Amino acid sequence: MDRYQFLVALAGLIFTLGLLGVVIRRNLLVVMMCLEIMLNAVVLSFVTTAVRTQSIPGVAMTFFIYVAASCEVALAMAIMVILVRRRHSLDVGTFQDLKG
Amino acid sequence: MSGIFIAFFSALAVVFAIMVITMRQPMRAALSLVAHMVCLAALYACLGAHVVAVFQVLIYVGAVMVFMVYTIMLLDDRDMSYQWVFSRLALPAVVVAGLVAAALWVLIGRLPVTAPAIATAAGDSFTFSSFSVAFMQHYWFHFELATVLLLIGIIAAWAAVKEGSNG
Amino acid sequence: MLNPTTVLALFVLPLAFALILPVMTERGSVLPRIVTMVGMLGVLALSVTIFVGYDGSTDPQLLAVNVPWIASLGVNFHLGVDGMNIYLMLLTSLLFPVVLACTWKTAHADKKLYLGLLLIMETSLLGTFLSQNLMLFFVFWEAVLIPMFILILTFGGENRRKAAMTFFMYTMVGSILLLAAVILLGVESLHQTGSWNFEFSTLYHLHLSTTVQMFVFVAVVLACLIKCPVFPFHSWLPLAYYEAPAAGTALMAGAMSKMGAFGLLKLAIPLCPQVSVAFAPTIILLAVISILYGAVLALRQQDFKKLIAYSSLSHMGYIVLGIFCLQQSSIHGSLFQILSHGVAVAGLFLMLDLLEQRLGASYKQLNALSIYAPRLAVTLMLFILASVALPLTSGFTSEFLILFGGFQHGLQLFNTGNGLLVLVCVILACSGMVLGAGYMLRFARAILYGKANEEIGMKDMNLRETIAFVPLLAIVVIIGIWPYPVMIKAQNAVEQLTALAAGTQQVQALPQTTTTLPIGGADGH
Amino acid sequence: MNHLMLIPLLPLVGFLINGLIGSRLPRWLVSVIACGLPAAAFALTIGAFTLLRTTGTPIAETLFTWVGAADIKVDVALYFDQVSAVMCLVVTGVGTLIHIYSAGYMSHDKSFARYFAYLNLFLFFMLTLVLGKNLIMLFAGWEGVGLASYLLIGFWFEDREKTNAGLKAFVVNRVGDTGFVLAAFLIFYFTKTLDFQGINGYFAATQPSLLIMNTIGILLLFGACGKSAQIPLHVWLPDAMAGPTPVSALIHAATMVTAGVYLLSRMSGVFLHAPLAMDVVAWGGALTAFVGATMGITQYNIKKVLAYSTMSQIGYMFMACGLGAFDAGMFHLYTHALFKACLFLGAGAIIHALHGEEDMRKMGGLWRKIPLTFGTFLFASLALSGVPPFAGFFSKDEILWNAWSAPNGSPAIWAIGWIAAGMTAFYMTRAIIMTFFGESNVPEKVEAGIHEAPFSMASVLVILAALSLVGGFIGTRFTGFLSPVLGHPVAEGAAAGGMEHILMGASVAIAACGILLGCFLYLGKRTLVEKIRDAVGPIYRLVSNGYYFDAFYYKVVVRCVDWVSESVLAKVTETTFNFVAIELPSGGINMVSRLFSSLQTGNVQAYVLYVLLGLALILWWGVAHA
Repeated sequence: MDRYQFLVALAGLIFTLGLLGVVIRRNLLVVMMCLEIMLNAVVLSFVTTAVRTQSIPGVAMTFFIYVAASCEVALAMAIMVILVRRRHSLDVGTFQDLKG
Repeated sequence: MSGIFIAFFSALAVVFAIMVITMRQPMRAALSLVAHMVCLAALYACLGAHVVAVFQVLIYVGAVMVFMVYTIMLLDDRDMSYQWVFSRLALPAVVVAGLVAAALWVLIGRLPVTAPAIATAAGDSFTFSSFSVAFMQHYWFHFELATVLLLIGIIAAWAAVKEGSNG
Repeated sequence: MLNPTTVLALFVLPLAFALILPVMTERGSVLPRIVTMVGMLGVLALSVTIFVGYDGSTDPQLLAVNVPWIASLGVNFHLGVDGMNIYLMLLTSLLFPVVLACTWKTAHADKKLYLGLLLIMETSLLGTFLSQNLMLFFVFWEAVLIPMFILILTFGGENRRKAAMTFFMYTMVGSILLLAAVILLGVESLHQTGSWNFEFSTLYHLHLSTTVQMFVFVAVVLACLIKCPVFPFHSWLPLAYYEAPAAGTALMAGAMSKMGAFGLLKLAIPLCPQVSVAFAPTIILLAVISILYGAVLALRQQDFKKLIAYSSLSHMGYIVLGIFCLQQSSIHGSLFQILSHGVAVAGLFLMLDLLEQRLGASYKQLNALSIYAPRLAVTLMLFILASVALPLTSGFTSEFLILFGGFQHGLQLFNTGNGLLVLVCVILACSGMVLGAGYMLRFARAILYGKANEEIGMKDMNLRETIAFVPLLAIVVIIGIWPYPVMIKAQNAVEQLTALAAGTQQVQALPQTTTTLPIGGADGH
Repeated sequence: MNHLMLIPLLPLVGFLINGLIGSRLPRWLVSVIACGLPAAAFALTIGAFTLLRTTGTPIAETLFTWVGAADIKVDVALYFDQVSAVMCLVVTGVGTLIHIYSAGYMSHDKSFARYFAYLNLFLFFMLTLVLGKNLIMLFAGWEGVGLASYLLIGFWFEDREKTNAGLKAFVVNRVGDTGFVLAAFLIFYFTKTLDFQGINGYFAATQPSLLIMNTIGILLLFGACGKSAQIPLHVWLPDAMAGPTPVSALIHAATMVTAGVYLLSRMSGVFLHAPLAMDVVAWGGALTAFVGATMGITQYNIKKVLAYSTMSQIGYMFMACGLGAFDAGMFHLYTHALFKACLFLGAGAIIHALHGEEDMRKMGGLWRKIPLTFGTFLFASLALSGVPPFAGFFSKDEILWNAWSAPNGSPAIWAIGWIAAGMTAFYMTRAIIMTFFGESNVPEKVEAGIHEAPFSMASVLVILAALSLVGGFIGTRFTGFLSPVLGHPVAEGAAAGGMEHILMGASVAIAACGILLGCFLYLGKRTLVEKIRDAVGPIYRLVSNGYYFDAFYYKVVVRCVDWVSESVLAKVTETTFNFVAIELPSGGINMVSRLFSSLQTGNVQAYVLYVLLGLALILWWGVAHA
């Protein structure tokens, strides 16, 4: 169980924690944050393997991940603003339109 | 030496992640998220990937989290989601997440430990100077594209919010 | 006139007319009905010529159309007239024009969908009865369901949706097992003859192990007992017969329920003789239960359609009893009963429809019909007598032969010491005739006799209806008085069947050449 | 000699003409056709009869094969031997007379043609029954006759009462026919033929086993009881009086009810080797005779009295057959047909005169108003009571003598027959006195309308009365004529001769005292009758309700089957089958589909959880296997 294996396992743990957060929390904002946690976990595993194999593109990729993540957050916040403006509540439970 | 740092910072990261989930107020969750990200940056540093650590702190914590904090300030009203922090599915979700984490831990644990192709000693290739030279040589075009992506992202966010207002 | 082209024409004619129909204008013109009637009468003419021309010993090649359809799988479009399906061919081709003639004035009759459905049903029914290839038989066995389903769904009574769905699903479940059996037989023919072959003649020659025979037998018997409702599988009967439009009920009771009996004759006994001989007592028990069950239920039915539906359940019990007594006389009896019951029950249902056309829903409370419409009353009485199995009607000939064969079979079994079941069953079936008289005459008392209140102005049967019923009554009387000439036609087919069941000697069907036969061309066989 | 086929065919032609176009023909033409064709048939029968007497060989004629397969061969064939000659003569002769009578009787009925069509149909089926060469022809006639009696009993179908009576008659006959059919199948299993000659020949040579012979005998008896209204299946006969009176005369007196006796004598080959069956037939007949007589005494409806008397007389015929004296049975059948038809037609004339009144208590003192009817009625009732010069005496005495002297006869059975003869005399005298003598309690407006029967009816009455007077004298030649077919060892012997005369005297004595008792009670002291009736109380109620047979059948058999059909089958099994076959699967599928749709709650987080669950399962599967 060297450091790299440990770190990838850690990334897995953090990823599940983020996923758990998404499922459990009722507040939309916190759900977004947990989403960011999941993203970081992915970046962590990315970086560990990139460092282990000394690959430049690997690390370069993390840069692009950050770019994508920031766009994602920007849009997410915009959408959140619209949602809140329409339903006046941040509770995830109110958005049930997909009822089968 | 760095093993202790890694263990310490990863434990810290896990704690902060759990705090993000359990904090009632979104602001506290946001701050624990920031702390979580700083720990990750520290981990990257321990690994020698200084560039990534800087990116992490600079872009993620600086830009994204700050933006998140603004949104929290704007939208934070004490509604239903404030009293009932966790949804009804909390218990089963925790159990399932525990299962998944354990499964991952076991599976990753079983991965065959292969000696790294090249000695870890040469880990300095990711310092600023060497990495940025290599990065710009190969990925200058992608760098420019990234900026275009950011631009589109901003316009989209602005349009979305604008369109919503007169909706 | 006996050549393959007539058989092919017999099959293709209704289909062709069904395809002409959509082209015609529907706005209330009589043309579509006339065209359909012409088509049906054409089919009737063809089948009568074949029926008259056919005597027991005509060479089966003469009346066979064999065109490879899916050659690699041995599925040939092989239609052929033989002793077994000659009665059914006549029955089907006779029922359709009669049904159309009786429902000529009803609201449905000028709808092209209604007429098209009838024609397609006629084609698929003829296809089922005439097919000499197992896969073709199965295709038509299923194809018949669709037009009947649509007919009930669009033209039925108030909860026709439930009735159509139950009818369709119930029969579908049965035929899924049948499909499994068909495929198993195909595989079996592959092992034993080296190539996929669904021709009946080759399948009859296969030496099937008892387990295969067992599976095929159970599948076929289940599908057939559902189709011609026999006791445990009859829940769809009252629902479907009550909700279907008059034409639908008459055809379902008259022709479609006979497919079940035909399936038993064509598939169950020849393909798995040993197992069918072993299982015969249990099926006979089921048949007799359904005879008594249907009869007793019919005793206290207030609604006429339900009464006749349960009586048809009872009569189908006689047919299955006759088939599984595996005696020459009883199988002849079942073939006669198929023809006589088909005619009688179709007549009765069409009669009820005539009353419904005249009186609307209040026909349920009608009595003293003899005063309002004496001719209608006499014809109804004749059909009632046919189903009560009175001598000089076809009912008596068939039921006498069935019970006769059954009794001899029962006594033989009793003497050779294997069981009293069949004998007791046949004696109970004889008592079924008493119950039959009971409920049919109660039906007659309810509808024909009683006090006449004046204000029902009801027209008697007009010319069209009388002409429509004459052929039905003719069959009832002819088979009642002089069945022998009709009996010779099915003689050698019945002999082959009983010989097979007795397992004395393998059936020597003409070695069916699997080479393709040029269709048409009388000389080319 | 192929005109044998014409005998049954002529009435059939009559039926077809009257049935199809009868309503459009004028009344006289309808009655001419209806009476002419049976008369022609009667003429043909006489021709065949004379031919038979001269040549002595039965005439057989095969028309066509009805059904032919490997294991059964039945052909439509007619056979005219001594027994069927007698029956044919009775059927066509009495039948024609009754047709002529009913032309007058039914003259003002609105469906005149339909009546005659049914009557001719009846004759056709009766003649097929009588002339049939094999059991199937006999059975065809048998059921056809049942159908004709159903149609004729329920002729006035407006009245639900009458249609019920018709329905009851047909169903009870059908019950008997089941026994008959089973007997036919059992016979075929051994003799491999359904032909009478073949059957009698086979059983004369070899008898399978006593048990088989007795079961065949009993089954045939059961069938005969159904048709001839003997004890277990006699309930339909009194109700059958709902039909027009000539119908009762033809069907329920002269011809149809005697079909059972014809069957027994036809099947004498079987019965002679079935001792138990013979005893059952004999004692059954004696029992019916006795019970019928008792019931006759308690009836007030004149036709019901005659119906019960028919039942008891046929009991006598069965007794004769049971004792092996088939020819005596046939002889009594022949004489009974004559005087019973005359009695019924007389009753018809009375009812016709009183415009439909059938209850004897509303009659009385008619002998002055309708003397001819009274005369013929008196003649026929004397014949029935067995008063010497009349036909009844000879045939009944023959039977009583056989009851005493036959191998399985015994003084006990003779005593029952003897007492029943006495009771017959008593109830006939009672009937005559209540209708013709005493003070007339006929309502005034009806009283005025009483008129003698028209010529057509009166002439038939006179002929029949004359025949019932003369008919007895051909006794010995009659049994001689039948001997080739039904011959049996007559216990000749001097002592027997003397004994025969003593018994003859005894039967005359009992008849006389029956008549005297009747006159004494009903002419003199009507009040005494009331007193006796009250004293006898419960027994009287038992007998007048027909020993509760009818109530028993209706309550136990019919109601129980209806209850089973209505509540058990319709409600319980049908619903369970519907439930199991239709509701259960469809309900099950609906429930499962509802279960899956409940997963789509719209809560996005739930969906993510399901994803997570799936992931966990896969991972753990990986852990387990990798």
